[in-house]
Amino acid sequence: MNGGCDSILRALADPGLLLSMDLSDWDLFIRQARRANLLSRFAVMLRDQGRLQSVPARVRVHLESECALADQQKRVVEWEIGCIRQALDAIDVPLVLLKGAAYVAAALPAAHGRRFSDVDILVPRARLAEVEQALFLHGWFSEKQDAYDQKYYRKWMHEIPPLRHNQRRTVIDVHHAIVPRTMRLHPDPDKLMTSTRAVDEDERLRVLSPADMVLHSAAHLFLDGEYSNALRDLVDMDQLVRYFACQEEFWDVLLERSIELELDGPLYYTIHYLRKLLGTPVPGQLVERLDGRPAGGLPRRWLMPLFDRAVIAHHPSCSDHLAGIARWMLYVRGHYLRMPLYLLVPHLLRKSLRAPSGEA
Amino acid sequence: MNVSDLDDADLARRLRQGCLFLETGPFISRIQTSIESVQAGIALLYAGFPVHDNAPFADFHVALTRPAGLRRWFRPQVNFLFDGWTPFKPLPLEQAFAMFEWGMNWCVVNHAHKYLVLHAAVVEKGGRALIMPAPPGAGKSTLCAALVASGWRLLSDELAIISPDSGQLLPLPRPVGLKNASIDVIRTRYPDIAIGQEALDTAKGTVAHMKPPGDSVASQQLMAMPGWVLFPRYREGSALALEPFSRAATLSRLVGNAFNFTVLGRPAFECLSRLVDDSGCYSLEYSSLDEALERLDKLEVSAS
Amino acid sequence: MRKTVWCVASDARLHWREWDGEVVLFHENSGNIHHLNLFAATAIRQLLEAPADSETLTERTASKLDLPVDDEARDGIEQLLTRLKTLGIARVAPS
Amino acid sequence: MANDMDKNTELMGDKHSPQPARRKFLIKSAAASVPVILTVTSRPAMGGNFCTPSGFLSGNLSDHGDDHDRSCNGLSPGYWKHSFPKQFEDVRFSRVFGGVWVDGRGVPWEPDTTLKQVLHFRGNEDRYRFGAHAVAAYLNAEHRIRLHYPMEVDTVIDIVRQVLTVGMYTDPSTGLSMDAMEVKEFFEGTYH
Repeated sequence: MNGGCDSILRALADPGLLLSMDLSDWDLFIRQARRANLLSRFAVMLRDQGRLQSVPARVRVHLESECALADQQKRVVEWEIGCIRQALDAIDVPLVLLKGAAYVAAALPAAHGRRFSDVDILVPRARLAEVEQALFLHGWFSEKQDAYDQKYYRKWMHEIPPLRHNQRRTVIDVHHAIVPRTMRLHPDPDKLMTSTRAVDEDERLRVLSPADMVLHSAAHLFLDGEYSNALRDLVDMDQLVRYFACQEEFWDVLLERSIELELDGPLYYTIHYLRKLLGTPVPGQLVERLDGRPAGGLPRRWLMPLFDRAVIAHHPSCSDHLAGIARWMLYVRGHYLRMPLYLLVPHLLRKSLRAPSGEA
Repeated sequence: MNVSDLDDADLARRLRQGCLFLETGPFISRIQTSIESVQAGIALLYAGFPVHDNAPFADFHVALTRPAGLRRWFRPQVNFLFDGWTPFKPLPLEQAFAMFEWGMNWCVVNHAHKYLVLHAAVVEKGGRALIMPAPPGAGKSTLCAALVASGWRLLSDELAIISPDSGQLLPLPRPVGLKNASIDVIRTRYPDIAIGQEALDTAKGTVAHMKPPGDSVASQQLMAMPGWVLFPRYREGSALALEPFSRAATLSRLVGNAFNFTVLGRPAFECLSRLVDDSGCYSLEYSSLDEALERLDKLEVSAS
Repeated sequence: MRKTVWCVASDARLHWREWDGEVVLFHENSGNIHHLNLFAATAIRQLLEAPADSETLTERTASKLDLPVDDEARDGIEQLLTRLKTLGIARVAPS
Repeated sequence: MANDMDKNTELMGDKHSPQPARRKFLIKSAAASVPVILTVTSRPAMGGNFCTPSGFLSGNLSDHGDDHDRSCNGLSPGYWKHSFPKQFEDVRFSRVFGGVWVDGRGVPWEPDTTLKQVLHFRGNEDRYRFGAHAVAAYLNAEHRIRLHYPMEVDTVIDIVRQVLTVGMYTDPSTGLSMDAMEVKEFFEGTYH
């Protein structure tokens, strides 16, 4: 395991370590945490523990800046949720929130100091067209003007192209399933819908059940093939399971549900990395039963070395020369799981020709 | 120790090895580049700024590098890196120093949310700051450069950095950006002030930077209280007109020019409201720089 | 629009500043800033005091500013309420 | 988008209304029972790099945003009033939308009122300025590709025509209905 990344992982496991760091430790830590989108989580944690004052002044400026950003993002997500509700209430569709927005709405510790990019919502597939039109009339327009992208999203993905609010410039991802439709695994979205929980009195604002929340995040991390926010997603899940573990049958329901939704593969890798990187307490019995599960898809001994590098490669100091290759291979796997082979190659060619990063 | 205390070879070495720790206003930046034009620009325009030997903590880690591959020879380019990450597309190599200045502004605007940061020029006289919010093309940078060259202290030509709790303005007196015609205007009026190499055909036309006055740089830790908010508008052939400007419209415009108003939220609203309460708010239409400078020299602290 | 009763959103956090008959309203929930004339500001303050339908709000606002209650005022208030709904400041009062 | 706030619509005019002096009149017109709201909208891009560079601050630094996703850049009545496209010079409002709108007191316009004239109407000649915004939305749709405008011409015409005939637009797929003021608000939301 590359030593460079220790400072974040050790600090995640034992936040007290932060107070024993000197200025040069902080210099590396701030940069690594910022890149992993976790700096605001540490900043908010230190503020809530009243420990910001014991951090060196020049460092504290950055932590206070991150606290301001975290507080703002929570306000923004709450306001967005209100605006989306206005549109969906008008057509009598309950609003099911996913990922970050759900953690905020349900006031879970996973929301504390979290950085958001978009708001993810889940709607019944049968009412997708109505939802898109209602959002349109409330000012959200589809950004992907490119015909190919539109077709790709609607045919192969579990969501329609992102919608951006034209005045506030904020983005919604409207999902009708939590895993792409054509994925070789088929978790049934209706099962998710029926087990959602209300988070407000009139029961129109809902989130997934605890087990489904964890499994959705696990599926997103270990199936989609996108690892720039891997450590943040793992920290989310660490916070979720620590919080839900107090519920009596949480772990058993989580395992049963993962088998029922065919997501025991992603759960296996999630539990593995939570224990290995974050020291998350997980009952031994669950670990054994998961180890005993057949590894659907590619063998674990192939994927493990790829995940090892991809999950922590968010900063130059943490990634070795193979990290880039590992992330690329997992990106291809993400698409392989979602698209038939005869479409996969042209799609990847098209994407690489239009790669957004600063090519010449 | 300042940049001027380093001979060119030592400065170039530190920049090449990425261990030049430059202190500008409240920030220490660790800078790495092997591009000569940037090294020359820093040597010329950052002479008075303090340099630290191996500071253990730097607020910003920036680098300007030349992308590998074909681009090294064919239409060479430059990349701005923030801690190894490229937030922007590369630019032609000739614009390297301009990209350095733009990138440094970007670092502050995105990572200094302890402060409220406005897009505005700020100069100071008699302990009070004159804030000029800046719709593009209003002639703000020429007026700011002229004020500074004629005795006002430079706090910043682009970034008004306000501490929300004290309401004070923090200086960041980096080189003053000049565009197109204003480069010649300043060069002819103030021939002895150093102006950096011109970068041609950027999206904003030709860009060059004026060296900030030594005493502004020397007092870069000295904060200032707000005195006036001024909306300048250069209009060919217009008569000089300094008019009181609606305070409500001033507050609304200040918010419109803020980079991180919503990040700070209510404290930003309270801070700007106090600023408007305590400042004289004016619009200034002018066509003659001399008239404008003369009129602004006579601004008294408003007895609001 | 006649009979709909409007109110300011219960969770709205509004902060006011006024100089020489011009008002700035900061709506903290959305982060928006509104520069208002006296007519718009008075109408919002009246609605804050008590929910009202558009006709009642027109009368209360006009009388506060001793303006006539005419079509221009009615149209003005109706448009204002529609805009306040889009901005998330006002809502149709729960019946 | 260089900052997180952007000045846009005002209730009784629009962003591009000409000189600040006219706005000063509007704001000061406490006497007239005309509400004026100049809104500076919060645009808090979430995610890491919230302050994407723009022209004035960062020269010509442009981020790696995928070039294909341009936001919708509809233009306001004020813009079209000052740069009215030649080919629509004497096109009549009723020929495009199949009917006319009304003035401040509900009196229908002259049948041959042109699109361009509508843009020059004042508040009491174009109730709620619905006509002006209908014209702007129509012209935006006609330049749909260049502006990345999210509506086709016939969608705009259908919406306006329903308001002109029954005073209400009802969306077929959702059943949502919007009166003239709400349609105007919707059109305003499509401007940049």
